[in-house]
Amino acid sequence: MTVTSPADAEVVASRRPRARRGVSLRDTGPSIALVVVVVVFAALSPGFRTLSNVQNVMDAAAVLAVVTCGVTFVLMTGSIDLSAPGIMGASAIAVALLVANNRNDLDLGLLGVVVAVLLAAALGCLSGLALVALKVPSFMTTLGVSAVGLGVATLMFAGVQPNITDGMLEGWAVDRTLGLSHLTWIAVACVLVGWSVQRWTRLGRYAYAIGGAEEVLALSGVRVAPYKVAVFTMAGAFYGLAGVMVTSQLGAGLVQAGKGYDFSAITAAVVGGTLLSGGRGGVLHSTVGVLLVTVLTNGLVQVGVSPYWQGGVQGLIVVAAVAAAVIPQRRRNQVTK
Amino acid sequence: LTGCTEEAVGSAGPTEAAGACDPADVTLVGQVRNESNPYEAAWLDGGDAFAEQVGLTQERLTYDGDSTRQQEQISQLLAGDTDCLVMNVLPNGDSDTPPIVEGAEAAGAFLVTQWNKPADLAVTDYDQWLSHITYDGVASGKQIGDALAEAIGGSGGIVALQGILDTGAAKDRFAGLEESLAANPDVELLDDQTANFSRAEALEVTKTLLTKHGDDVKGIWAANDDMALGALEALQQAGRTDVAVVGIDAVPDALTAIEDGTMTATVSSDGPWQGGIGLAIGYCVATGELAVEDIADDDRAWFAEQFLITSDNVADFTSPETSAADFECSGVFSRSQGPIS
Amino acid sequence: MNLQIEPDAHVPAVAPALEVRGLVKHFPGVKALDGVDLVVHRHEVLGLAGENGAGKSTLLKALVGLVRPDAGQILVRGQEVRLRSIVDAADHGIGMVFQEQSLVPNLTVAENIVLGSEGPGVRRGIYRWDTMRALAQEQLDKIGSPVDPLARTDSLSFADRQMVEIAKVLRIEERTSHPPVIILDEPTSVLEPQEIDALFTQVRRLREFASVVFVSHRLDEVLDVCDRVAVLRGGRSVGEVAADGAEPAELHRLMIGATSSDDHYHGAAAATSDEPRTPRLVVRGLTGATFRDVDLDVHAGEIVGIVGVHGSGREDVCRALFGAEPTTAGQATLDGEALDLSGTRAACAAGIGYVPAERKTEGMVGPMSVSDNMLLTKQDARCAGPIVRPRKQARLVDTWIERLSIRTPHRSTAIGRLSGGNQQKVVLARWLVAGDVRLLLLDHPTRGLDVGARSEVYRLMRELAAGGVATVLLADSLEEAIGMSDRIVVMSDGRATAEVAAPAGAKPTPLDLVKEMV
Amino acid sequence: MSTSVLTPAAAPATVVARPTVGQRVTSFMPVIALVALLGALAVADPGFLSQSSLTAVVRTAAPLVVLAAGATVVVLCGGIDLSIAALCSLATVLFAMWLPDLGGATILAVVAATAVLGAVQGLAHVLLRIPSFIVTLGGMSIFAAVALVISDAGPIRVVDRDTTAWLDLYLAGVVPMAFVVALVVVAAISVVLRLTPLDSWVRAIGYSESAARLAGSPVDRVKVAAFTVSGACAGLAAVMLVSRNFSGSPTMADNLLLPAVAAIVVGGTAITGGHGSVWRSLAGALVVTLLRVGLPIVGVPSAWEQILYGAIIVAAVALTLDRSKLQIIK
Ligand SMILES: Nc1ncnc2c1ncn2[C@@H]1O[C@H](COP(=O)(O)OP(=O)(O)OP(=O)(O)O)[C@@H](O)[C@H]1O
Ligand SMILES: Nc1ncnc2c1ncn2[C@@H]1O[C@H](COP(=O)(O)OP(=O)(O)OP(=O)(O)O)[C@@H](O)[C@H]1O
Ligand SMILES: [Mg+2]
Ligand SMILES: [Mg+2]
Repeated sequence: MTVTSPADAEVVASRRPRARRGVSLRDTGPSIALVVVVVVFAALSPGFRTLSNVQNVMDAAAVLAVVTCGVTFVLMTGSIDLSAPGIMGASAIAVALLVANNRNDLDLGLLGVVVAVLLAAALGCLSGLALVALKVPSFMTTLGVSAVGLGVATLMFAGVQPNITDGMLEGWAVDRTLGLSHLTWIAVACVLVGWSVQRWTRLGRYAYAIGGAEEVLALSGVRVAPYKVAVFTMAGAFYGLAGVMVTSQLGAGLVQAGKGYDFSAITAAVVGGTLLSGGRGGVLHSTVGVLLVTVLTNGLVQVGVSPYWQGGVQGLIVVAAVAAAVIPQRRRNQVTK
Repeated sequence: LTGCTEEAVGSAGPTEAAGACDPADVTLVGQVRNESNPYEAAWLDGGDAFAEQVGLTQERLTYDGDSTRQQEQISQLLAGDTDCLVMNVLPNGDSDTPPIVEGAEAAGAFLVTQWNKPADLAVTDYDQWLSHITYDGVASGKQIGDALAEAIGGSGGIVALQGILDTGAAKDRFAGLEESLAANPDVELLDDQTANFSRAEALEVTKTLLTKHGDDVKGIWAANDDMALGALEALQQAGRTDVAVVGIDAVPDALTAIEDGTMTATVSSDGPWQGGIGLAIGYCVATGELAVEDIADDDRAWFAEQFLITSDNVADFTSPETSAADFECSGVFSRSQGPIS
Repeated sequence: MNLQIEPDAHVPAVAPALEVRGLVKHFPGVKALDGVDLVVHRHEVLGLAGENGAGKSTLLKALVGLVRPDAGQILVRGQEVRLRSIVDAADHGIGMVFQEQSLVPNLTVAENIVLGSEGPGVRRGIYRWDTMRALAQEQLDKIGSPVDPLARTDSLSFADRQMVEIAKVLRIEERTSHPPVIILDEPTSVLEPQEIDALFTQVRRLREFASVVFVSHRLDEVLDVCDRVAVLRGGRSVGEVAADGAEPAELHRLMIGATSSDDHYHGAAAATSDEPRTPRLVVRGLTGATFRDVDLDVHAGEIVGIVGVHGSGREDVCRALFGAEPTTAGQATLDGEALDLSGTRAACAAGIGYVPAERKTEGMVGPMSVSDNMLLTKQDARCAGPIVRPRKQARLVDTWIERLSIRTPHRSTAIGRLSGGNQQKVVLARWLVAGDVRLLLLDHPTRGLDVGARSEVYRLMRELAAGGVATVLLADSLEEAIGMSDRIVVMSDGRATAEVAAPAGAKPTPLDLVKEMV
Repeated sequence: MSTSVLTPAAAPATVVARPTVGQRVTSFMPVIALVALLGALAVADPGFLSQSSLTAVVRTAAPLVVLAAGATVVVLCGGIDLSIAALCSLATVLFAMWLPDLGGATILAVVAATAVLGAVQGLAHVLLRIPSFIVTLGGMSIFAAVALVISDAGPIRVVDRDTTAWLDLYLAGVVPMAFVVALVVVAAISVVLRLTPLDSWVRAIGYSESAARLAGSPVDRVKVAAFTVSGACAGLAAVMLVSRNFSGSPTMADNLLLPAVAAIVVGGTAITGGHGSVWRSLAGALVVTLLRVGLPIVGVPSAWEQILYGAIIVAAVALTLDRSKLQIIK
């Protein structure tokens, strides 16, 4: 027996979804933090406000932005990815050996870049496969793949530094269009591609959904495994490109090309509002995070903070930025992991 | 504490007198940070060359710049058969040397260390620690500082890229730069930052410093060649050709850069020789050709010969070769420039 | 029936839409299905009734390929099929709305509706949002839901999400030329009466072109909407009732295999004395994000129901009293002492218990054992100091497992393995174990419980009330609120707008309350 | 009263649910992985199984065991502590600096100091609601900076070795005292968890924090306690490192972060929280140590060593993780 009431219409009308207040703040928090940090540094340091320094910040952000693009998709699915150092190292050495260089007679040019990125994608794919096939958490598979990547890179390195003599690749770091180096434009393109993937493709939307409620996807008849593998593969490709970019910057292939990029990319993504638990944020959020982190690094040098303290000050500001972004939408029973 | 003893059973102290080893029983171990660095790879290759010379093979160990891992490898190594063990070790930092030395002393392995050693740790206090070899960082820091001052015409602003702050090499070299600055009062140190001996970090730091100080930067002093090469890339990207760059180590790329004229100076440190000489000293003592008591105190901790390399003499250094003669037991200390003060 | 136009004319036209023969399924320690037979005819609404843990959900999951039966046959339109996945089932025209909601919260409604079978909505991996939106709108229109297809799902109310689920399951129509079979596992347990009405309208409409399997613990509801009701008990089919003219009691007898004195809750068991007392809980001017100026008095031994439509804020008031939701103004006292509303720990210490409505995410810790879940709150207080005494705990837990007849293989079984109803009993037991609770806040405590379990919960509530516990009840239905409460507070739009006395023997009618609610 | 509707439960409520053979094996998997690895290394180099070699392994593993054990508690609560290594480095510096003044009390002082720093991170995490990943990442860089500054970026020699000399003794001549201490730490954490409601709280928080909170569990206090334990363990690990290296240095333990987390995961503890134990981390730490020292010592070339390391830790986790407790692997 159910109750029928003449008031049904009103009742229905009264429960229209209300917009949650927190949403807009959560999304704009990092951008506001970015603006604040920029304004503070600009006020403190004349060197910071120069046009050339803006160029410098953009150039410095390029590699991190590309790595973060990749890591963002993985974080969106709720997994984590620590494989950047190994994959970047492998692709950095690979590309240095494939384009014109001092170690061998290969001169594949752009094809060499493509092959290096494919190698990186294959390594990324390996993390994804280990995750879905062996059911090993991504924390471990990516840590393992990072070690494998470094090993592969060391094998290819074979004791002699490969220096590139390829004009195109060297030009990426040197030539400028509209004041920005080509590496920066590559990063901009990556962000746009990443954003489009996230917005317009099944892969991107499913990655987002996997972070939201993976079990529901399975109940809807979606096989999530291929999408997870694809996400790691795509992330690997981004790291590979980042490795190539480092090689272009340094003019040489280094095994350590990706050192430290794992944690800095994750930090950037999280600072930008991408949740580690998945299902929230995205490439644009992460890009704001990248800019925030890069501006901090640059600004602290410009302001003249002692090198001993720089890391600490940066850590403090990152924590403060996240805290400031979190406080407005804090709820009592909110889960923070 | 009942049941406790000082030592694990099995890792007994020096049981056999030095010199009792059959040359074929000697185990040669070379340990450096990693093989993904040309200088250290060349070091290990030098060790291999020496081992081949005496009909042995070298066990190559790398610890990836990780102090704890270095200690772990050493203690594992010393837990095995140590009677005729010869170790040529590059400690990761000053603080890593004492436990390695104590371990070798207790286990009776023959140890030569290079580069890093706390100043107050005396080699002569130990029997198994045969020798410590390093280059005079203050001298090399000053040499390239002077070369830089000369290259920028004796006056102008320079920036310094420091190495890993917690290493003696980084500190000595920077002290050398300060001596050079005192001698060249018109040269101004605009900024010093650390780039951790890393090419990639040097690139970023240099870019930032270039925008911070702009055209005031006339020269870049880097505490090693890797950072100098990173700085060169940054200069190239910034389109600056008027900045002089100096480094230390004489890695092949730096020599090429000096040949090209893009880099001003570096100081040689001979990796292959270092890789061979440490094993050679240990091998000579282990096989009895050299007795620890006979090694002069001055040869227990010494500066090895180094050269300032500029465009004038770079051709002499482009292909470092080790010669068998360097490793003869009678001449293992021939490159000494004197004791570490 | 028209033989000529049947597409699968080679099988007898009378072949039922879906048939199950001798289905068996073992889980570790449990025989969930023990030879179930079931027939679903075309164009009928088949009810499925049974106690908690009778195997309803397991059977239905087997029908959509989520559970692999150990033995038995499933026949779709007379042909045996082997369903390996939910996609398989959908291809055969079988779709299901799950007991626990299953939408991706951070996707749009449109994406959720077409999830897994986007069809023209995605071409070569690229989303075509316009098409997607149109596809979703088409489904939403089928059930007349006003939800915006591009709204984020987690911004919708529970009821709207339920509608979206139904819209989503109707997509299987597009996958098969045959009339689909649509399975609804306890869809009404979280809905308001008017939403249930809307749902039933849909179910009756669905019958025009599909078969529906419908599960609910509200037997009156089952008889209302279904044509026929099949009953499961202990994993076996025990009978069938034609809905026309059947009585809930008859159904119930089949379910439990014994006659019952179905006194339910309308009985006058609760004796309230008339003498004036100071209230145990006094709330004055409580204000939070979703409620304002709420005043509330609850006496010791009294059960106060709060009724209101979705969004009335009653749930948040309860949570605020338990310290799980911030308040901006107002205060509360318990037995004259000011309540510390700053956190759940303080609330527990003050003697307040809370049973949340969202059992799966908030009520229980799925992978932990029945015992751990039951003792989560009061381990320390009950079992002697800071040191846990496992044997004493075990005895205590076993006592409560028996008292509430919780159907679990063992106290160390993970609670996630139990049927929904049994899970709820464990969550309730948590506060009963504590023993020293002075105020109980029950948010839909009987959600998903079968008739027997529900009666038991009611009995417990009364027992506790008789022992002096003050209770605030957000009931599952108006009848429950009326039957259980001594007094009913009506909330709407975050304010307490009316109060209706409901003493035994002088209960208001549901209609009285609805009048107050609007 | 409507007791008549109550039917006796179909199955008696107390059937003993015996763990299946599979489940039993799963709980021993970390040990099985350890033995398998040891076997493989012994095949590669028979000398590796010697008593002195094994003694060296467990002595080496001691600080890692302690670090991992402390961080395991945080991981069980569903968080992560990335600051342990930096905190440990800082603690080595503090130890070296305080030793001349405090003498024998230095160990306690350092452990107390790191416990407080851990607690501060825990408080920042629960009060500011910042993910533990970020709080401890920030903590990591702040501790590193403080260590650099107070040590003037250099190692500090420890001349007075008496305070830590006992850690270099051997129990019964074969078991290094440092490892005994590590075992005691693991046992102590495990026993405290078992005997108190903490175990059930920690796991409840790890599996479902909101359910734990709504059941009135002291979620915030347990989490802060977890970070405190993790900090204290970092301090104790620092004492072990100092006793081994005779110095404190601002970067001494920095490279132990990933091995410590790897030890936790290799032990089979779920990185998402809830499922696992400190004993598993003990086995995990031994596996990781064997890989770190064993591979190069048995003569695997450097590049292949890294490749093998990567492959083996993944394989080890594939073995040890009890997936029946986790529906979704992220
Ligand atoms: N995955 C599983 N593992 C082990 N046992 C299970 C599992 N799923 C269900 N069971 C058991 O099978 C039996 C039937 O459960 P089922 O969920 O089908 O009951 P139900 O009739 O839907 O109950 P409710 O009305 O409470 O939802 C229960 O005893 C339950 O504990
Ligand atoms: N922080 C918030 N900001 C904005 N809206 C909120 C917030 N929290 C809850 N809401 C909205 O307010 C309503 C919550 O009301 P509540 O759940 O308390 O109602 P209820 O009467 O208890 O409903 P039910 O009958 O389902 O129990 C929901 O529509 C929800 O979307
Ligand atoms: Mg069910
Ligand atoms: Mg509600």
